[in-house]
Parts: sequence; structure tokens; C-alpha cells
Amino acid sequence: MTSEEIKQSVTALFSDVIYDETGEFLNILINASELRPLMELLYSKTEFKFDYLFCLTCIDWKTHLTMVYHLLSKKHRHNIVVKAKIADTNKPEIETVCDIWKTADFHEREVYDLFGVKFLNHPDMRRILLDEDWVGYPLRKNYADENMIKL
Amino acid sequence: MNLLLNISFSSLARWIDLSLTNLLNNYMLVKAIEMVIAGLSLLVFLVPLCFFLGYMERKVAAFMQIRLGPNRVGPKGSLQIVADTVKLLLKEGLTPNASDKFLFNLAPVIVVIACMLVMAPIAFAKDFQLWDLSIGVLYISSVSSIGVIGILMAGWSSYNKYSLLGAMRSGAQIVSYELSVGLSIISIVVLTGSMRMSDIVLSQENGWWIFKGHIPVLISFIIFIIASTAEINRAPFDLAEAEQELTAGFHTEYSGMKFAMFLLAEYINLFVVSAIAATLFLGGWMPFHIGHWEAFNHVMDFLPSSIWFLGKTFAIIFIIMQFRWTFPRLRVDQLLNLEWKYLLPISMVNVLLVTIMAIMGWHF
Amino acid sequence: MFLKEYFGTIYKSVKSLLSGMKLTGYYFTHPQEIQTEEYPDNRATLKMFDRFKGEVVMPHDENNEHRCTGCQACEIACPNGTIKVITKQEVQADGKKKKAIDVFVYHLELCTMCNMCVTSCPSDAIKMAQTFEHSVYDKKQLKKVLNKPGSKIMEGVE
Amino acid sequence: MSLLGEDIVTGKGEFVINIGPQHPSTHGVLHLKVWLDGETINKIQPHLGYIHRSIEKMSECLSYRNFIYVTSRMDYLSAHINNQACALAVEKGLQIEATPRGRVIRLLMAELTRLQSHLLWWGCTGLDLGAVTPFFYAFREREAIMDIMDETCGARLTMNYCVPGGVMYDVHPNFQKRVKDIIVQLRSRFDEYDQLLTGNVIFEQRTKGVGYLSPEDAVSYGCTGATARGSGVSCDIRKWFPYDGYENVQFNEILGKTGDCYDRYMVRMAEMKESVNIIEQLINNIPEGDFQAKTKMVLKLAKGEYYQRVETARGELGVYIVSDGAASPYRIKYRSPNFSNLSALEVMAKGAKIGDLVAIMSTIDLVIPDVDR
Repeated sequence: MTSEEIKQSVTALFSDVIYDETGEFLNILINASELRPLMELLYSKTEFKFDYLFCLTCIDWKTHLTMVYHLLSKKHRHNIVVKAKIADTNKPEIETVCDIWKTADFHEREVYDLFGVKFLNHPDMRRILLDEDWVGYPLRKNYADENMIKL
Repeated sequence: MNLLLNISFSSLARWIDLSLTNLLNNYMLVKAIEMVIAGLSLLVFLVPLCFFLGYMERKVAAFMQIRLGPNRVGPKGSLQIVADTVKLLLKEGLTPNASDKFLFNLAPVIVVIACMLVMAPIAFAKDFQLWDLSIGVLYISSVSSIGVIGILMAGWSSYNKYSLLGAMRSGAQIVSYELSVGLSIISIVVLTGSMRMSDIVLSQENGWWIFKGHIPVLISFIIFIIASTAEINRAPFDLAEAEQELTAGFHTEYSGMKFAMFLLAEYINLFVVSAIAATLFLGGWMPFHIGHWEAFNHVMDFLPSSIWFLGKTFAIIFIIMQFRWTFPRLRVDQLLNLEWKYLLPISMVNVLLVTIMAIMGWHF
Repeated sequence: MFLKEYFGTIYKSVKSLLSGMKLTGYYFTHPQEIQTEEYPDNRATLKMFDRFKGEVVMPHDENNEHRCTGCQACEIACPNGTIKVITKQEVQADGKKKKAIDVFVYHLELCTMCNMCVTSCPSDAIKMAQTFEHSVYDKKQLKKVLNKPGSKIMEGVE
Repeated sequence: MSLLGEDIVTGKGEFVINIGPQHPSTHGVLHLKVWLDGETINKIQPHLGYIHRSIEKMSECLSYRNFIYVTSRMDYLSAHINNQACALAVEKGLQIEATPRGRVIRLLMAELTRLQSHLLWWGCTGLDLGAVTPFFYAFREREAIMDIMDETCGARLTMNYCVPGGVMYDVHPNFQKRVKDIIVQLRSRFDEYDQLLTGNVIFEQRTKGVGYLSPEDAVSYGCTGATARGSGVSCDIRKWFPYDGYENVQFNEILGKTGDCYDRYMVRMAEMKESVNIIEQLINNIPEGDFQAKTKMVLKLAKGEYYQRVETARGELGVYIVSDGAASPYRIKYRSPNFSNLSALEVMAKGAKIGDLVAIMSTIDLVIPDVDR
């Protein structure tokens, strides 16, 4: 399936979608609220069959956060990037996808740990790398730690 | 030449006995003093033996693993084990706060005592035996299983989950492997008709059982080696102290002298098991004789009997060591599988075969 | 059938175990295969490879001259802040002032031997030495000054 | 967290033990909390982060030339391949390509790295299962490979040999001869490995039917590398998305059938042989020319996002660079293979014995710094 066809099928169901094809993969930008239905569609529809979530991360753009999901279909060998914008940087929240792709369990915990994005309906939302009592989210751009050594 | 041959362990023992009887004229006292001497000489024998076994194990391991092994302390590293012992003696013997302190400290003592008790009926050389009791073989198989109590005690009292798991594994293991050991011993008892160690050795005057007894005895020899390796908790059956699974198993919490005692017990056990295997199957101190080749037999007789005994023992020790440095460890259920599915049925059939052989007189 | 399978398993197992023991037995009886290097004893013959990255040094020639211009390219290239180049203004013979190094500080304790400073150096002033016995009792001893006292820049190096 | 109560024995009579962070078989500082019923594992929960060094944050502070070296410290056993991934990602951003000679050298080094990593893994697998001797045999060959690295790159483990545009310096004149020697040496040693461990009945019993991972789970948990290929999931990045000239060499992707520990083991063993084949194809055909493309002193990537994935010895490593046009990356994400592989441990180990857990962990081939980053 080409990216054009993917675009067509997605546009048919979701109105508020922006496409970006400047990079290596087709990027789908969507609002955080609509992420979950889109993901379910991408996973379950046989023409897409994006069964492999190979990268899940977050980018802090200071004004907002962007969740980035890299998906690959093992069957059709096509890649896609889904990006979800989270406007609220103080209390970011988004639906979990860890029941669709089990690998998201650990990756979402990592994002929670380092960015503070809370994943709703995640079964085990704890910090994964840092201590339970760590203050702040280190990969945020506004994270400050007096113990940090500036080179 | 004759004089040299006459000065052996047995003549020494007889001389001590005679002179003490002449001196004291009191049977009880003489026996008491003799016991003390025997115990002391056993200790004097065992400590260097364990040093040597420790050194041997390291060197065997090293050479199989294409490395040099200990080579710093003393010539060719031979004093390394002494240095290690001194280190262990000087280290603090920790007792965990939550442990059952009495049992915790008692356990290593029991383990060592149990394995030293087994030394009693072993014939080290011609006419040289601490205690030639009429049920020697039975005594060995019953006393050697006391050690597991020490291990269970150590694991339970340590207040450590790894230790407990290790102790439980060891319990299951020793209880089951005891059967195979017993059955393979019985096959020799059937052939000799006696449980006395000296009788068993004398019965092999014209050939060792492993040669005389055809394939059934060979099979029971192999089963004995495998089962006794399991019984003394050595790799590939070292589940009780499986390093990669349970850190150090039942002796995780032990340090210093108490740990050294477990180590001592392990090596004494290794020696004892090999000595028993050598006595039962390889003729103990009996030199290698072939039927009626008088000249050949005469040449073989020149070697002192203690050398024959130790040579056979160490050959078996080497094989057990090679097991350890070649094989991966079994899992706990496979361990029991091996015993109940393979070793036990085979040794039961084997005992039957040996019995038929003994009744029919098919052995040489 | 069952018995055949049963004894077949035993035969195969024993065979596989014996083949392992044969291999360890082979190495036990062939001590020439031993690979151990007795390190402190073979120090005299032990030679590291030419490119081995042990520590950063600044070679000086017989006139106590080095090639460092004090351009600080290495300091920028270093990812760990290992190098600190402190420069001074030196008056030349013709009266002109010229930048030269005062002290070239090298923190061996921070260095990860990534070779980035050496490749970035435009005048080949520093290189990697093959030493590897760096252990000291005090961390402060690992802070090194690479330019020798009284040294100056080589003629013709810009 | 309380240390008493539920953490020792649960209401169901489960025994809770903590395996690690200091434990002989966790290969570093992995901490597993295990709920046991007797010897059987009911539940397992990894606790990570003991050596979290914030490599992603560090990379954000370093320039595009410098951040590469940090990645050697992630999966230190495939340090070169990590560097290669970063160099490729930067090259993608700069829209340049490494010189042909540089690419082949990189590829050769990557395969050597894979070999040494697998050799270490083979030794450690033996060690974990209680056979100490394989470790030393594996190290004999590994040392020979490390010597090649040492001679050419100047370091044995964290070589930092890849730079954007090629490699840092040319290979040593002895390189080809040494590599040919190691090919001969390895080919003759593979039989010994099989004798000692692969064919051993105890080893087979310990690994066959243990730690089963279904292909669906393997994909869902994001497993890659031999962990997924053991289950028959094709995921070799060298085949799927070739880089640095993997499309020009002949090799097979090794796939297992059953997905148990033994298959994962056999996949790795076969991969070693494939690596030797790849090296043999290339070692006589290193193109002449520059080993490094000309690049600017200060590298600046155009604004955008760049994703590069490579196949390390453990699986798929993804480097995701978000650039805002400055001299250092705005955001870097390393999608490390071990992190995802570890998450599948839970399904693999459920219902297994403690002894199996060790076998499973060693066949996943965990490197904890890569998990924690």
C-alpha cells in the first residue's frame, strides 16, 4: 500500500489530520484525543496491519509535547509515523496503546519517567528508569538540576 | 628391600598397639588413647589432603580451560590454597541477625563430622583400617546421608530465601540418589557375600570386580560414580549451591571459618566417595593382578598398597573433576528424572543380573 | 519400541557427554594450548599496538619545542571537557604579540580515549601514547600538564 | 516500598525473591522481582535503571561529531554498530554518503563486532547453565578479534571508529592478514563449540522447550534480533532495510522454528557462521580510495527528523534524531533492542523454573547498560 492510499483511508475517517511527507516516512499528525481510534484502525485493518511498534518516544517543543509512534507492518513492509500533539505541558495526558502493542508498556513507562506524560489506562504507570521519588522529568527542556555539571 | 617393605602403615599401627598394651596393660585406656591417635592422624591426613584436592581442582580446571591456574604463591602456585585457608581463617565469621544462631553455627560442624565418620571403615592400605566393622558398607551408606541434615540446617537457619531453596533442592536430591548408590553397592555385596570392607578388598585378589563382574558391574560402577557425584553436590549436580541461580545456595550467608568447613566437607566427601568406589570396584589397595601371570603380578606387588589405593582414588577424583569442568548443570526436575527414570530402573535390573551371575557363578 | 527409544536416549546422551569430556581431556593433555598471559612478568616483551590509545601526550623535540599553537580546537572537540588550554600573549622577537600556550591541562581521569582531540588538531601537536598503566593512589595525580616547562612552539608551525 | 509483608511471602503463599541487582547470572545490574511457587515462576517484574546515565540527555548537549562516542557505552558489546547507526543517521541528515572504502571497512568491523559479541554470549550461556569451560574457549577467539580491533582502532571495546562520512582512520596494514587468520581459526573452532555445548544432552534438555515465545508475542513485544528470529519472525534489518552495502553481500537470514531457548541459541550460532561468510566475501574486496568523506568542521543538520536503524548483535537499534538546525541535536531517542527484548521476559519466564530463568536470560543476551541507557 502506498502512502497515498494510506492517506486516503485515514482521511475518510478522521477529519483533523495533517500529513507530512518531507521526511523519510509518512507522518500523520493528529490530536491527542483522536490517537486511540486511529491506532486501533492502523493495527486492525488488514490493509494496514501495522503490527510492529518499533519506536515510541516524545519530543518536548517547549510550547507543547509531541508523542511520536513509529510503526511498521511486517506483512506489507510499510512504515508510518504517527504524531500526537499534547498541548498541556503541565499535566500532559494521553491514551495508552500498550494493549495494542505490548512493547508500548515499557516504552510508555519510559516516556512517563523522562517526560511526565501520563498514559491513561496504562496498567502499571510507575517510573521505570529513575527512582520512585525522583523530582522532575529529566528530558524536558525546562528541567533544571543544581547537581548537573555544565561542561 | 624387605625391610623397607615391612615398614608400612600396618606395621606402624601394630607397633603402636603393641607398645601401648605393654606400657599400660589396661585395655580400655589403650583403646581410648588409640582412638585419639587415630582421630588426630586422620585430621593430620585430611587437612593436607584437602589442600591437595583444592590445588588439584584448580589446576585441573585451569588446564581444561586453557589457562595456567594458580601460579603466584609458592612454586607453581602450590601454596595458593594455604594462603586461601589462612584468609578464610582470619575472616570474620558473620552470623545474620535474623538467623537461628544455634543451628546456623552447628550446621557446618555437622557437615564436617558426617563426612569424617565415613572415613572409619575405609581401607587405606594393606591391614590398615581404622575400624573394620562387619557391616562396613551399610555403615558407609547410612552415615554418609547424615550430611544432608547439616545442609538442610544451614539453609533453613540462614534466613535467606536462596539458602532455603538450595537446602530444599539438596534434600530432594540426596534422598533420591541415595537409592542408586545403595543399589550399586549391593551388587558388590551380592558378589562378595560380605559387607566387611576388608573382605570386599580380599575378594578382588585375583582381579578387580570391574573386570571380573562383566558388564553388570561396569554398569553399577558408572551408576555409582554418577549417583555419588550427585550425592556430594558436585557439578553437574550442584543444584544446592547453583551459583548462577541461587548465588551460593545453602551457604550463601556463611563466611570465614564456617564457610571453610563447608569447603573442607566438600573435598573430604569427594575423597571418601572416590575411595569407596575404588574399594568396591577397583580393588582398594589390591595391586593390579591378572589371573596366573605370576611374573606380572609379582612386579605389581612391588608398589606399596597405599600407593595403589591412592592412585585409584585419585583417578576417580579426576574423573569427577572432569565432569564438573565439562558439563552444564541440570535443572531440578531433570535431576530427579535422571534418577527415577534412568538410574534407578537400570540399577534395579542390574542388581538382578548381578544376583543371577553370583548364584550361577558366572564371574571369574 | 519403548525400550529401543529408552536405550537410544541413553546411548545418545552418553555419547554426547563423552564427546565433551574428550574435548576437555584433549586440552588437559595439551598444555601448549594454554593462552594465559602472565602480565606483570611479561612487561619487558609486552608491546601495545601502535595505534593503542593510552593517553594524550604532546611530543617535544630535542630543543624542547612542541607544535601546539593554542588554537583550542582540541578543547572544543573533546566531549568530556578533558582538555583545558590556557593561553597567553607572547612577545615575539620582532616585537609582535602572538598567542601561545601557557599550560595545556589534560585530565586523564575524565578521558575516554575517543581520539577526537587528536583528529581535530590542525598542527599535529598531540598524539596518543601507548602507555596503559595509569593507576595512582590519588585522583589529583591524573591531572597532567602536557607542555614541558620552558618549552616553546616549533619554528614554522602556524 | 516496604521490605516486609507482601515482599517476602504473598497471601497466596508465593515466595518473593529479588534476583539481582547483584547476582551472578544477571550480567550486570538487572533487578528482577520474582514471585515463586516452589521453584516455579508465577510472575516476574524487571526493575530497571541501576545504571541509567541519561545518554539521551547527554547527547542533546554534544555536537553531532561528539555524541557518537557516547553510544559506545550503551551496548558496549556492539559498540561499533551503535556508532555506525549514529554516523549513518548524521549522514542522512547531512545528505552525504560515506566513501565506498569507508563503508566496507565499517561493515567489516560491524561483522567482527557481531562475532565477538556472539562469542562472548556463547561463553556466558555456558557459564549461566553451569559449564564454566566454554567461557574460556570463547574468549580465546574473542581475544583474537579484539586484537584486530585494537590494532586498527586503538581500543578493544569502545572503539569510536565511525565518524560521519566514513571511518576515523584507515585500517592497519596487517588488517587483512589477521582477519583471514581469524576466519580460519573460527571455522575450525565451531566444531569444538558444538562438541562441548550444542550437542551436549544436558544443554539440550536445559534449553529445549524452555522460554517459549510465540511469533505474535515476539512482534507485539517489539522483540528483535535473535530473540525474535528464534521464533521465526523475520526482522533482520540487514535484509529489511540494508545499510552500508549489506545489499551487496550474500548472506542468509537465520530463522528458528519453535521459539524456545534452543532455537535462539541455534540462531546465534548460525549467525556467527554467516558473519564469517560476510567477512570472507568482503575482506579481499576492500575498495581503494578515501576512507572518509570530506565534511565540514562543524556539522549542522537541516531541520527535520532522521531515523536510522541498524542490526546490532542483539537486534534492531534505532537512532531517532530531531534536529532544529543547530549544531547539536534537539532530541535524540535510542530505540535499544534490549529494552524491548527484556519486556518479553515476562511471558517467556512465566511457569518456568528458576533454572530456566537463567537459560532464558542468557539466550535473550541482555546487556543492561543498553536497557538503562
